[in-house]
Amino acid sequence: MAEIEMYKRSPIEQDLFVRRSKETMRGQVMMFSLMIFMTICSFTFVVAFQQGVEGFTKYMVIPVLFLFAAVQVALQLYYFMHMKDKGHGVPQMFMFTGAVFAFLIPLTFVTIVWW
Amino acid sequence: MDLNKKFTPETWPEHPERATLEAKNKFVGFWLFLGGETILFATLFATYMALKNKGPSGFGFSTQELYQLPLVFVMTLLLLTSSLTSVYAMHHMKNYNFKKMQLWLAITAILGLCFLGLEVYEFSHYVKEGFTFGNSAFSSAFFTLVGTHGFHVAIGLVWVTLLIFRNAKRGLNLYNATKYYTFSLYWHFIDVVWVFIFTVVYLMGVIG
Amino acid sequence: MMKGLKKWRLFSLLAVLTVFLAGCGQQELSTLLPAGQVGKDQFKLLMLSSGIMLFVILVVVAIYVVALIRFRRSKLGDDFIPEQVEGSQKLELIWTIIPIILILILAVPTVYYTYKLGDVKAMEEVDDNGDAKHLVVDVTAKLYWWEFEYPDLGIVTAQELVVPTKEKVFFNLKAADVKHSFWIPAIGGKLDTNVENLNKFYLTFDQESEGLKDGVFYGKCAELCGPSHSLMDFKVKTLPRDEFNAWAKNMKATADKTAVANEDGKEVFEASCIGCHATSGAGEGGSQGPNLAAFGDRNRIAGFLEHDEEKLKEWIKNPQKIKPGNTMPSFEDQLSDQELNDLAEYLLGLSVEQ
Amino acid sequence: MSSVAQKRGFGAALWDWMTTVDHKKIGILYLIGGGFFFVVGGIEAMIIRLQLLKPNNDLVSAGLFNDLITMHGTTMIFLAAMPILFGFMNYIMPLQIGARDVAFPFINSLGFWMFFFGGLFLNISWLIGQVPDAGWTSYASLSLASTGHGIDFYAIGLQIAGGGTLMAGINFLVTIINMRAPGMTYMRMPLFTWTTFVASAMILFAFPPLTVGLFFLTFDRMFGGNFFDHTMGGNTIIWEHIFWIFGHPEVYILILPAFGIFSEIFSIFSRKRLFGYPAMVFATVLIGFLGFMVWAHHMFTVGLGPTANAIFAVATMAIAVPTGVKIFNWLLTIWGGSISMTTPMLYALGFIPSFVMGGVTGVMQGAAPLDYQLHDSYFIVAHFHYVIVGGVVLAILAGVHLYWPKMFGTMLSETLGKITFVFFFVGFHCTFLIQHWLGFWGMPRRVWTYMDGQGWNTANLISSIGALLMAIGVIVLVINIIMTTVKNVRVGNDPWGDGRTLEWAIPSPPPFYNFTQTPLVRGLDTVYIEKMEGNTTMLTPAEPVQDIHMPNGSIIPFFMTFGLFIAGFGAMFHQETSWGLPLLIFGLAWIFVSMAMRSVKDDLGFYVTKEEIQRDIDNARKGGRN
Ligand code: HEA
Ligand code: HEA
Ligand code: HEC
Ligand code: CUA
Ligand SMILES: [Cu+2]
Repeated sequence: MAEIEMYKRSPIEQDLFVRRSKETMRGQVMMFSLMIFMTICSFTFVVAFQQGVEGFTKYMVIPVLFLFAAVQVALQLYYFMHMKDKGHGVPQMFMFTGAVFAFLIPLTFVTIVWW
Repeated sequence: MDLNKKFTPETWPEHPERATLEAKNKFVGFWLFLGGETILFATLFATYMALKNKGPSGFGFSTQELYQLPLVFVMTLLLLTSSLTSVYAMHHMKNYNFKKMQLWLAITAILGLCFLGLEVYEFSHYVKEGFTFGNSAFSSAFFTLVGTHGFHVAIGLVWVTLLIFRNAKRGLNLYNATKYYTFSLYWHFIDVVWVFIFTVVYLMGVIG
Repeated sequence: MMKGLKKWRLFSLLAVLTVFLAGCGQQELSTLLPAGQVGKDQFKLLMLSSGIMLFVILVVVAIYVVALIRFRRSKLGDDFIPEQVEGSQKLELIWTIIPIILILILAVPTVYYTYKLGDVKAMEEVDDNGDAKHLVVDVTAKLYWWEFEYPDLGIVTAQELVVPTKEKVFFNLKAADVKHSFWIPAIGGKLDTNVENLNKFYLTFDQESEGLKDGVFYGKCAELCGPSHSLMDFKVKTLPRDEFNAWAKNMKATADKTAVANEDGKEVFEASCIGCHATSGAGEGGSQGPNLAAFGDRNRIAGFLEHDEEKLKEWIKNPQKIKPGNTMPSFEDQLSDQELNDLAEYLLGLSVEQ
Repeated sequence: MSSVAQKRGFGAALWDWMTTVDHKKIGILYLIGGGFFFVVGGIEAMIIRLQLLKPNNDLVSAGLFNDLITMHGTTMIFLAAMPILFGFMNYIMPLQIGARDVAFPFINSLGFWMFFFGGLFLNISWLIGQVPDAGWTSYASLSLASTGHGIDFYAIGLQIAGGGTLMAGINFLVTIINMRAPGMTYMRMPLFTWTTFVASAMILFAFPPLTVGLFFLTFDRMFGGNFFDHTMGGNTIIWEHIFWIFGHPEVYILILPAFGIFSEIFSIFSRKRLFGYPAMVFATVLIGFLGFMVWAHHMFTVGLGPTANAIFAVATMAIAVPTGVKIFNWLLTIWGGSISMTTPMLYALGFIPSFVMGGVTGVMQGAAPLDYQLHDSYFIVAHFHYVIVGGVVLAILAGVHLYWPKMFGTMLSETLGKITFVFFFVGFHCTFLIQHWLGFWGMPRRVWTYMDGQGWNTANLISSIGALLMAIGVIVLVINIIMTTVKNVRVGNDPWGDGRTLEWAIPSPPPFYNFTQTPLVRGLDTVYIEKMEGNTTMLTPAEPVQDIHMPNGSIIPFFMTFGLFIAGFGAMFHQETSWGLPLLIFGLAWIFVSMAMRSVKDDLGFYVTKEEIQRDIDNARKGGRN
């Protein structure tokens, strides 16, 4: 294997690099807050449903739960795991395919294992 | 590849986790592995959903009575937070700040350990109530699904501990940067699975 | 050339046809000689799909043979370098579209028959008196025998299914131990008997079994269920409706039948066998061994043995040797020869037909 | 290399093979292991056919017969066909893309040993006399009811072998994604590489469900689980779904590499570029994807209801379209070519009608209402042997003849090769064609014996005779291999004279680092392009001669797998013996220690120096190597 070449960033480049990475980090924290928020919402909705609060029916809560879960997963994958970044074409393709099958399998199990 | 090559924050590559061919291989390979894990958990989830609340005649447990949301909520917060701390660790890894990275990883591990402790507590609580692995199809499916997740957490803990100690003296290099990075991917993936567990198993379980 | 090809085609078609006709198998168990609406529907599908498939094979083989004749290196010379063709969109479109059309031709009847054969709504229909309109049979598959219960008639048989001809007969299928599968090849396709749910379907029997080689249609277990899976045969007797009604009445009457072929045999039977085997055809299913009320009328013992005294005695002596893994214990050491003889006579005398 | 090994003696050579991480050696190991199990499975098949030779036969007992069919199916699919294909993938694919090794040499070796020990584990059941007997599908109600440890061997053995397969799959994927030589774009990859890629992707998604299913089975049988016990709320249909979610993709995992081998052969021996290459690639990917959408066609008679049956029926039939595209593209490849009737080409030509016949019967089974008649009858047996033997096994035999000179530097006898072909091909049709009619005539599959008087006697006799012919064919092949090895006539880089892809541009067998210089790929069939331009080395290098980095060998994969093997026995006997549980724990600890050893000891590989390589190049120029 050829050795990788060392490239020394100039002070300005380094500065930019650090600033960018800080910004990215700030974005991550934002996403984290969003995730926490959604988690709290999910739990609250379910508790509300339990308490019989008006409006919180099964048909309202369940889709919302799944929506939040899906968004959270997307955030984890795209932000925390950097799937949105360049050089992630292969991971994206395989995770997508995986997700399609992962959706199908439970779907068939709940529809055709129960007659 | 030379382990002893010394870097400075200025010479540290922008994507240390995939700077060499070996690293790229590990990086892609690990993602593929996660793709396979997705299907593994999907099958476990599917089975759980099909067997939920199924037991022998006169079976006395149901998801509604069994699960305790406060505990699950705390566990969720712990794991989610540990996800953020590992993001911090990777942030410092990319900035070639070894000490801070190790620190954040240690925090991640501690949070993970707390999570695992609560899970062990939860399981032992169920067992005490008589809800054991062998008492119904439901319990088998539940313990297998949630237990497999817990097992993954445990593996992650061992992995990160080994990484922290093994490299404590050596510092960051292009050989172990990938290892740290794949660990963080793994850890996030565990979190992804947990998001579905608390939604599908616990919250949906409570709704019924 | 063209003429030769045509002749060859005609010849091969004829050859295939003769193979088909000579190869239809035996009336009592061949899917190629269907004796019921379900089987006939499936046979139609078989003919349609075979036609399509034969066409596909012929096209492929035709191209293939011509290519082989024309483009051999021995003919073209060793130095010949063919043109490096990349492909042809037109051709590729053709062989995408034609198969799609063929598939569609097959898919439409497939879907139609899937729904048609899966339609069991009529099962629950009742007439004005609240009686079921159609005959329903509950089939329970066990290691390695079949129990047939007629819930509306209050009778039970085993090993031999008796049904009226020319009407829909509905089936409830389940397994008592491990999974089996219920298949009467000449009448129509199979359905599994699962352990955890009831499967429902219907069959029609268009032909009376009277004239067949053994006087019955053959039924098979089509799911591996243990060592004696291959011996888990059953027989189907089809009768015109009025004869069926008479049979059902006689079955019901076995409950208080007094005529016995051998009194001693009856005693032995009541001492050793009654725990598992009933001799009355009235009642419900669920017993440990096959109902023997109509045993004398069967043409097989345990589904596959010759129906004679010798085999019967052999069976009672050591059923495990004959049908490994079945649940009937051996009586070799318990019963004397005399007792066996009595028993056999008694059993062979159990009949509803005389 | 080989001369060095000889000098070092047997022990050292053995050690060399046990620790090797060279993809070529591992490929050969796969071929040997798979070949061994093919003979085992073949002998089981012969006994099956002998038992069914005549009605009421009692050559084997009913229980033993079930053991035989189960082990025949399991062995052939998991331990023979797949590993042999892996052998080719391992050996050929990196050469085709111009790589020095696979992405994870260590894991490659681990994968092989897991397959091997898993297979060993499964077959040890014969020694203990408690053999899996619930069919290769092991449907849950029967597999839970089965007594003894037979099914335990199945569950644990397949778990170990399956783990190895999954690793191999990921390894091939990463190799193809990351290690292609410069210029080797995706749309320039040889078709065998493409099919390896898609088959590996299918492995990645199909094997985790199998893993889960086998764990459920293990739990239910050995650790008090209740997944499939309906009295405890379990559901046996779940097993059927999980098995076929894995099982159907599995059959395409088998056939796709076979398609790849044939694509190479058609192109080489017609001296023609593959017709419609992009369509071939697209069809391969589409088959891979659709392969996951049709599993319930194995369950039409389970009672899923008309809607599910209809959907899966139509989805199943759809697969005929991309497969047809492939068939016609092959036909058009030979059309207008210059067909040379070598042994590999004979197999390829035999494959086309055989596979089409098997494929179209598959579509017939896909018509759900018709499948109600055909399911679990001999028609099914006929179908899948037509696609498997007529597709996969013919491809394997073709591949053996095609790549033998590349792997061992000596050519198998063409005459004996053709004799093998004739026996095998005639025997194959003789065995399985007639079974279609047996199915129509009402003969269920998996029957130990059959009564006289059902009209099945002659057909079964014919079928058994055919099996005998196949066996003769295989024996001739074995003789061929022995004779060839003894004679050992060396051949050059491109023994067939018409090689088109990179593997034919390097010595036979290739040096352990494969390419002296990483080649530059200038198009599809790059070696053919070079040849046409009169380049005698058949390669354009992409880099100067320089040091080559190679991985170190390691015994740890062998050790780790051995730990698994031990743990397997522990798990199996933990209920009735006192030593079971300790053994299980010991085995797991063993694995853990091996793993820790691996992760603590950095494996940085070694360098082959520029000078050594230059020496090899010079030697080759002088004709020393050829
Ligand atoms: C290599 C393995 C392999 C391959 C490639 C296939 C290919 C196919 N198989 Fe097969 N199959 C098995 C191995 C394989 N199968 C095995 C092992 C079993 C039994 C398992 C068990 O129960 O033990 C089985 C069982 C099986 C069943 C279940 C039967 C039952 O148990 O009831 C079905 C049902 O739909 C089926 C369908 C198909 C179809 C539609 C294809 C298609 O992919 C075929 C496509 C190919 C063609 C159609 C030919 C070429 C196409 C053309 C020339 C174009 C024009 C064609 C038309 C318009 C039709 N297979
Ligand atoms: C890759 C898969 C594969 C392959 C290659 C084969 C190959 C063969 N199979 Fe197959 N078979 C299956 C997969 C396969 N099979 C599966 C999955 C099942 C279903 C199991 C189940 O129901 O659960 C099955 C079931 C099955 C049955 C049905 C059993 C039943 O339902 O009761 C039969 C019966 O004829 C059969 C026959 C054969 C024959 C004759 C061959 C022949 O092609 C074999 C040819 C090979 C040889 C003949 C080897 C010859 C070698 C020697 C004789 C030794 C010589 C050695 C030296 C000189 C050293 N097989
Ligand atoms: C433990 C239960 C049990 C006992 C006791 C038992 N049997 Fe059976 N018997 C069975 C079962 C189960 C079968 C079905 C076996 C099969 O076909 O696989 C059977 C089958 C038969 C058959 C064949 C039935 C048919 O439909 O063809 C006859 C005849 C028979 N038993 C006679 C007897 C006699 C006589 C005795 C007493 C001496 C007896 N059995 C005692 C369980 C029992
Ligand atoms: Cu019952 Cu096979
Ligand atoms: Cu399939």
